[in-house]
Amino acid sequence: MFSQMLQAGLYDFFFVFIFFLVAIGLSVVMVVLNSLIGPNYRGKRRGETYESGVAPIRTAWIQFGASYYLFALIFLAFDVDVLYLFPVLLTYQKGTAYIELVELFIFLFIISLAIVYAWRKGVFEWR
Amino acid sequence: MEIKKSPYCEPTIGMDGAPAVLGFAPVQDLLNLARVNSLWPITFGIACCAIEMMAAGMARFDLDRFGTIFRASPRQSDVMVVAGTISKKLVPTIKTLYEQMPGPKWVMAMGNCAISGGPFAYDGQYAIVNGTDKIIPVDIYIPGCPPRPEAFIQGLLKLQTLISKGTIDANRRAEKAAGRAKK
Amino acid sequence: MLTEGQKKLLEELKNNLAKSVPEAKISQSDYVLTGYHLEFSSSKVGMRRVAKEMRSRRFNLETVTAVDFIDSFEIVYLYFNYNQDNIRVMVRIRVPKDEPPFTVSAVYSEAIWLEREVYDFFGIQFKEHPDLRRILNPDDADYFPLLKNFGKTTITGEIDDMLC
Amino acid sequence: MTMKTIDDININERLYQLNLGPQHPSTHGVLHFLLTLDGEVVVKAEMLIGYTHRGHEKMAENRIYEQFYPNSARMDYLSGMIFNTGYCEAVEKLCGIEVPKRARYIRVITSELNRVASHLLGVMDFVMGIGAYTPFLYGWDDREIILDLLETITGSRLTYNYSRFGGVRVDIDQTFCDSARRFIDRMRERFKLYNDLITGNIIFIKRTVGVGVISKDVALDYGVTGPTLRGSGVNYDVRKSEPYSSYEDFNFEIPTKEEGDCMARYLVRLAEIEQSLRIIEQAMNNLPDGPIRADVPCFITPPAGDCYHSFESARGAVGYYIVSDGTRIPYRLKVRAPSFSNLFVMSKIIPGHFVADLVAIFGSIDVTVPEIDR
Repeated sequence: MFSQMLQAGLYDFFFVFIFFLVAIGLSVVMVVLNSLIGPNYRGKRRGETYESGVAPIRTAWIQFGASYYLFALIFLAFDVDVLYLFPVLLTYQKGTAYIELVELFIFLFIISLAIVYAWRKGVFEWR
Repeated sequence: MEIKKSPYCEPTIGMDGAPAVLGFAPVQDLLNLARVNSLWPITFGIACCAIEMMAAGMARFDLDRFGTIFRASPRQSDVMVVAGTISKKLVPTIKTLYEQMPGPKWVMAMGNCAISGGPFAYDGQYAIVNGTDKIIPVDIYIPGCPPRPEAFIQGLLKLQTLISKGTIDANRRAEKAAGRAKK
Repeated sequence: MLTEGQKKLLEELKNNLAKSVPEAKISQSDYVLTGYHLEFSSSKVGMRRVAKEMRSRRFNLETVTAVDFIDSFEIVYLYFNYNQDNIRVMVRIRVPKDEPPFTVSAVYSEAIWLEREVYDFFGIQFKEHPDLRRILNPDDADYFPLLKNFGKTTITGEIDDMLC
Repeated sequence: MTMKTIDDININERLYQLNLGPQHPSTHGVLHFLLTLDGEVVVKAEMLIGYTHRGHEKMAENRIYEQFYPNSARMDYLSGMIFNTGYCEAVEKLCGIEVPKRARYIRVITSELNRVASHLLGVMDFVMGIGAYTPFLYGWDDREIILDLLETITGSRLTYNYSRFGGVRVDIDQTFCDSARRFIDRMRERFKLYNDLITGNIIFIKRTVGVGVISKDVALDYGVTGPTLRGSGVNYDVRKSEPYSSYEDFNFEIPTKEEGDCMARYLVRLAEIEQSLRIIEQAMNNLPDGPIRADVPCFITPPAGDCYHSFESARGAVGYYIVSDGTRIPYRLKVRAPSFSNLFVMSKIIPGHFVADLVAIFGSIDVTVPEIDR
């Protein structure tokens, strides 16, 4: 399987795969190590949600206003295009130095137009 | 003077907690170097001592030199500095905050009110609790009303030595006391 | 000492208050010694009429407090007029222990909290108060601390030999 | 502690109750806001206080007059000197003690220095509540100079015990006056820095202009005093309306603003720092020499009767109401705390604002919690 990947020119994505492996490994190690080396105190109120020192009155699982979702969608706009930046990462050193950088900024500019549109539509005024 | 166990090997009194799985002394002593230089107190200022704690955090006395950053939530803090008078209405809050702090954790009672009720402790007092150690176990007591920022920093350094060389100092003091008792 | 405007306002206040609460004793007191210009004292009733009168003259309700004279309470209202000529009026209402007074929170909304504090310290149940609860002491407290028979009242004996 | 459910608004699914509780970075001290939120908008705000109630008034009934000195400065520790001198002036009024002129001038100087220090912290705490952390460091930089200045004569930084019945404890000398003058000049240049750093900041303007407007009627209805009231256009200052401790000798204005929003209260406080500096300068220029304390017996026994003394702290009109029954122990001592009434006005003006605006409004009203709880 490894050799076909090489011929199919997917060799570059091998590094991305290592990158993800290291990321996942690091977080797992941190969580496991933390619970091993530190003493754990299980006080009565340890599990409860922290609400500035007082027992919370009701759970937070209630109907939310629609405005909260709009803010989340705005975040998504930039979050998705990070995915498209990966191919730029791989083909970076082949062309001359500036071509990819300029293309990158044009791409980001087009994405941020979505934010400007949302702003004009009045998403940020809280209703 | 009984030999005081180092805090992270024994669960603090009144807390059902387990000591560290990797609780051997060399591992913990190594980790203590990290814990000592990043003691994050919870911003829990109650009364006048809170202003002196703020003064200690500001540019002139600058707590950042010791890696001390004031965190707002107990989830991210190691030290609870009880700075001010503990009234009876505040006791459940202090207990909740203390229990919601992850281990290893320490408590600094700052100011006479937190140590023993201070200027408000007299036998007709109905409103306050005379001292933090009646509610939660306390490691460092900082006298003063309010203690000067330098006194707060000295308390912090004393806590740091307690953590890093806690057992060694305690044992040495115990042997000296035993030696004097024999003479 | 007393400016022209203050004298005029004092006279006006005197007969207005006398008209609205006939059974009250109104006397002018020496501001330098006591801190207030006019003293209005009555028993059991009159606090709401005085409050309406004061509110119509844009007086500011400074504080509501009570003093526990063993057999009865004395509720003290202090009004101050900070607009033009400054006059402070001290209103004392002598209330027997078992008969609660009326609230003035309908006229001055600040009185909601001030009267809650008086209830918290003395146990005086103000009638028609929107939400009379404890404000400073813990909610499950069963004591009224500022009563004279609560806890240790005077320790004169120890102070004398301790200090002199 | 039993939790309070709402009485008049029935809890439908949309309203959420949040505790902006005792331990929160934005409630300067332990103050508990019980908020009913509809999304981000506050529908009802209820303040639960009493978390630092220490029973000052009950203690006053167990102690002779002299033993209440330390308590007086620990109620509002940010303007501790003002409370301390206020308590002494209240008892002096009760006993009719005449304070020598030099002592009155020293009291004015130290009280105004303490007012500048308290305003600096109040303003910078308000600005930090909105999110600007750097001005807090600059404000503390100036405040530390005042604390050192006052420490040279009083020995303590925060909870002063400097005034005695009949005068003050320690005399001020030439070095104190010189360093105070140096501080005044330095403080005058700092205004330009604060204006650039805060007042000119577009975020600060957007967050404070038009937020938390207190109208004159609401202020009268809720007994608001102090800079909060002066921000709504009423020029009531106890130092001008009932001059005590020879305030009538100094000429200074009372800064007021008409809008009554957070920015107005902020600008009023900055202008008050400027006025306090003027008062300190005038007081030091014509400081009379003479005794610093009237000859008062070691333990005073005031005549039976009662008296009310009002004075201006950094937060509003404070009042000591003392009932004495002729013995050495006060029969009743009531302290009128301005923060108590200033805080209650928030339950009237908060509904309709965002939660973030609540922090801005609360900071602009500048409240000290142990003074509310006494």
